[in-house]
Amino acid sequence: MSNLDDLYREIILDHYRTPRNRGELASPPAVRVEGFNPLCGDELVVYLNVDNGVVTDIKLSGHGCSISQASSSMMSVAVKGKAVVEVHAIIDRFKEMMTLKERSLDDQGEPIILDLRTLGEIAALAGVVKFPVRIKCATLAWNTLAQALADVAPS
Amino acid sequence: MSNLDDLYREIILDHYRTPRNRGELASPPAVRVEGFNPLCGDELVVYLNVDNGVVTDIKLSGHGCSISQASSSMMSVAVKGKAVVEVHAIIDRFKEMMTLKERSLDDQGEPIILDLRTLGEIAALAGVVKFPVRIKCATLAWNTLAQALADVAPS
Amino acid sequence: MALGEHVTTFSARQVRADTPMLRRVVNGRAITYLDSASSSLPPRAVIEAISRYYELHHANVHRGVYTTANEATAIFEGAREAIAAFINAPGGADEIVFTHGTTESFNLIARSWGAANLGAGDVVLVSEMEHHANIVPWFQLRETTGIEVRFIPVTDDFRLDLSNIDELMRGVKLLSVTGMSNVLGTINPIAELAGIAHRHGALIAVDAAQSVAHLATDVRASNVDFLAFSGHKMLGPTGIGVLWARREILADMPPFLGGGGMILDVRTDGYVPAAGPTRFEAGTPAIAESAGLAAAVRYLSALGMDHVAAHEHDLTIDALTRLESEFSGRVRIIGPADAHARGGVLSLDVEGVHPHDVAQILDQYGVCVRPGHHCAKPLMRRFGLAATARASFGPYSLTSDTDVLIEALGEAVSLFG
Amino acid sequence: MALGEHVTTFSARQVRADTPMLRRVVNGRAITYLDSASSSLPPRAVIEAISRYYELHHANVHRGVYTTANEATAIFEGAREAIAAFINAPGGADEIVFTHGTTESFNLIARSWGAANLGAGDVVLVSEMEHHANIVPWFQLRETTGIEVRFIPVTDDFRLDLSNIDELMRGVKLLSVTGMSNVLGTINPIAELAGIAHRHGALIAVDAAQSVAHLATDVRASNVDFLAFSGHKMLGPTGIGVLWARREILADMPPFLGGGGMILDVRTDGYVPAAGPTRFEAGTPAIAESAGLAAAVRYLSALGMDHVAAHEHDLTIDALTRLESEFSGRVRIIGPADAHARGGVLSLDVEGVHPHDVAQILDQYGVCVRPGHHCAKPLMRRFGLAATARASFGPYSLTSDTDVLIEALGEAVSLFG
Ligand SMILES: Cc1ncc(COP(=O)(O)O)c(C=O)c1O
Ligand SMILES: Cc1ncc(COP(=O)(O)O)c(C=O)c1O
Repeated sequence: MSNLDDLYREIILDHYRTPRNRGELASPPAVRVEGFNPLCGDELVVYLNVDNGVVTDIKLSGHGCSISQASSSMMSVAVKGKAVVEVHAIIDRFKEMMTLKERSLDDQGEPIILDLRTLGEIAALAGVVKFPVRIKCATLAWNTLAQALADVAPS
Repeated sequence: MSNLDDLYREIILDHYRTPRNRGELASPPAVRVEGFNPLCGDELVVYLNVDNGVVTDIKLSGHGCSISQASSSMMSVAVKGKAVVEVHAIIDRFKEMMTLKERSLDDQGEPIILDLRTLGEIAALAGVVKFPVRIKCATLAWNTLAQALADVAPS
Repeated sequence: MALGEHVTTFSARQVRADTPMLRRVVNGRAITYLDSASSSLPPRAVIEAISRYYELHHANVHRGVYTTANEATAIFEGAREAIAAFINAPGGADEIVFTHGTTESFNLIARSWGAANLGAGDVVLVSEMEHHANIVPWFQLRETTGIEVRFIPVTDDFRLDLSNIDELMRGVKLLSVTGMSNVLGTINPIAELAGIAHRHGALIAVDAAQSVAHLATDVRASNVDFLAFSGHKMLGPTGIGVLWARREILADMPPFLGGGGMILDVRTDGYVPAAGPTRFEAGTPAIAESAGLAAAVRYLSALGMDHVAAHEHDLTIDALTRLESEFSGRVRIIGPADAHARGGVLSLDVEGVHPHDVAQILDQYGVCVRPGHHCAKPLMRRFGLAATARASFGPYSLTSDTDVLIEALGEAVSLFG
Repeated sequence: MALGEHVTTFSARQVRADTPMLRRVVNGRAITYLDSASSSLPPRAVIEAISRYYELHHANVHRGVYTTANEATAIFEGAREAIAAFINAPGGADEIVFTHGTTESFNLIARSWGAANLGAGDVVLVSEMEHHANIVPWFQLRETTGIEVRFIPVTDDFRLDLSNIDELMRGVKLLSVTGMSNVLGTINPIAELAGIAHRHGALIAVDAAQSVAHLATDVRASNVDFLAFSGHKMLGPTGIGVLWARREILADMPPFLGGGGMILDVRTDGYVPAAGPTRFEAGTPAIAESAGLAAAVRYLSALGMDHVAAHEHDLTIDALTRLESEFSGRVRIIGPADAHARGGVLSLDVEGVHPHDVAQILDQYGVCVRPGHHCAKPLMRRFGLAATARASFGPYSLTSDTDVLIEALGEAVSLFG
């Protein structure tokens, strides 16, 4: 079942079993955004505090499969304490990873090399692209986060 | 095209080209009933005068294909001047002829012999049963007549 | 009944051999199809009836005079007769309205019969175990008419809670319930419910989407008023379904959708609707699908619905027992634990493993189960679940399918250990 | 364009060879199929796409995780993309709503967009040459909202009478017209009408049931707002159709039918509809049919719609000329006499012979033509006709079909002499 090993990396199962940053933040001042995956019923609530262009705190509640739970947990770790501009960059890189799907060559026929190191442990989610239906599970957290950032009142 | 000859007997074409009893009757006293074949758009109006249990006059208007027109024309000839009880008997015999369809043996396996002579020239419509979609054309006039008889106020 | 009793007249192995999809190999394993509650796998006879229709008889129905148009019409109207016989419709083919599925059938009941007969304060009584197809149309009708939509609760052991039914029936004009739950497998006492409804002067509609493919259906014996089902869940094609209703009820129902076929006359200032089932069948109907559905009904009739039911009952007892003994509580069944009055639908809750992950892992073994809320969110909420992984049987299922299911579930349990 | 020009890239003989129904023998004669305006004959590729789907990929779509459910979903969503490309939808697949046919598509426009956007006194402008599918839904909407349904007249030479169009457009919120008449063959100036509608602040819906199979369709170029068509008229299967609408319009439309698939959430006290085309697709959709329709679209694209149009144009010119010269006026064509802006639909009025009889006699020669009002009663009334006998071409038609038509018409004329 080598395929399954690509999907269910140990680090993913660890985040699923022991999710980080679970809980709620008082809202306001925190921004609160709900994400929803109608296909599998996954629900995620992101609470976000941004001060002076920095994500000072993030909490998550809701429920979902291992991929959506692990992805949101890893996301929270990756963005907490980061500047909003940096968070946007991480979101972009994550989404890029998720759209590679079966493509391994770029338009010029060169192999696509994504520098997964810049994503840290989030790179463990790269295996999800082999399971197209699960991509929505992995991206739910990130789309919800992007929505939350958009909802932060311009300072 | 022997099949067609079964359908389009000369007497049928004659009634189609020269329909009998076309026109209208003042209503009241005449009963006026509309018949309609939604499949082909045929429309028939039957005007019926019944006095003392006798069909004293009948007129027809409307439009339709050769079969429905010929059938109504032949019907008007067959029933005009007849007692209502007799008319019911003719209707029954006509309907019996139209339901024979592909059946040629009765339940006991005996050949069904319908005495077409009692139907007079109407018997020419027997060939219609080989063309099941046209049966509705042939019966339209008779169903409308039955409706008109039902509408005649009981004397 | 033991498996052996049916072996002479019914052979699940033969059904399997008749079903092309079951030759599929998935992820290196022979397919183990356990998703018949979602959609069943048609036998070759159904697929060929459709092809043969398109190759030899295709034409638009009605109003045709030429030979192939008559053939197509005969096929289409013949399907109505086959279906009427299959459910023992008292009024025959005139009571069979072709829709595009159970969902459209319920929308038809709501918007035609419902809009004409229900007003503010009238109650439609459904149950907590209904599929959305038998909930949302009533909510939509509520928006325009102000009806009340009331729910029969479900007991902790996954049955309709009828303890308070006379109270619940107050003001009810229509009782609309499923014959068999697509999540729990629960088989509801339809004849009894029909008696209750009629005693309270209400009509009863039955969602037979699940039951019609797994139990013998007899609308005359159960004395119901409306019955809705889908072709694709009874070995038939997608794109077609049925609404059966008593002739007297259909006769008084106003049209549903508007267009060709459902009219007697159209003028620039109005229209006159047609009589009979065609009043509800606007536009060119699902003709090829009717040929396929008739073939499915003939196929099921040849198997014998009682044999199908008994076979699936045996599979269910076997699976319930083995799932319990293999996983000693780590795999919980969301549905009646005893096999009494339940069908072959097994909603699994695997401790510590999300249904989505269960289904993903099972797929690696070629096992097809469906994760999700199964379009029954009120029921999921009732039991505090977001989703289950549902395995369900069909006439082609064998105990060897349960073997593979158990093998694959073992992997899921150990991976998430 | 002359036939010769297309011969290198388009071969009607090849299409004929690809079409199983055209091997039929009827009443001892090879079939002469001249009823494509009613329903077209699918090529083998379409029939096989359906069989292949049922044999290899069948599963319910959406919410599936297992391999074959993903395959079925990919086929279904892939069909949306193929269709979006075929009509050049600016917003791509998200603008393609699967319905069960043109009729359902118009009901959807009326009951979703119409009910939400139209009120008493608002006008829907249709034309006298519309099919009932684009009339009755508006009459039904009138019953509930009090809108006005107004008709663009048809001229004596069978065209839309646009001489007074600015007057007719007063109060119009939606102009809803056919791209090509299924009785007259008239091709309407859709891009021009779109300009008129938009200039008056109205939207435009196009009934493309006929046009989509016989002319290239480009919703971006014609700048329309809604487009409706049926699979079975474009070499595809029965039981499926399409509603295309601009993304912004679809986004604001409330749901149509209720049930599974079209919701985000259902509670016992209400529901939240889904976004995107699925909001309008309640219940299990026509999955196998989507595979067939995608195959039809690919097949037509490979032929090239411009070649199809040119071929049928040539056939129409030839038939118009020969019918005129053979019967010197005894066979009248109800439709434009010149081939300019008209398609291959020939409604025949044979002097002294009722259309029903024409069709019956032609059937003896294996010729399939349809008698009747063709679901366009207001148009029939306009021209004082109860019915016509309609012959219509498809991409597989040949001038030899016209030969047999003329031979059989000769018999009809002489029999009724
Ligand atoms: C112009 C036109 N509109 C609408 C329709 C209705 O299509 P369907 O019956 O497939 O819904 C037809 C076909 O009969 C048609 O020719
Ligand atoms: C109990 C029940 N009702 C209704 C439906 C809806 O059927 P369809 O999607 O074929 O309209 C289903 C199937 O999903 C079902 O299981």
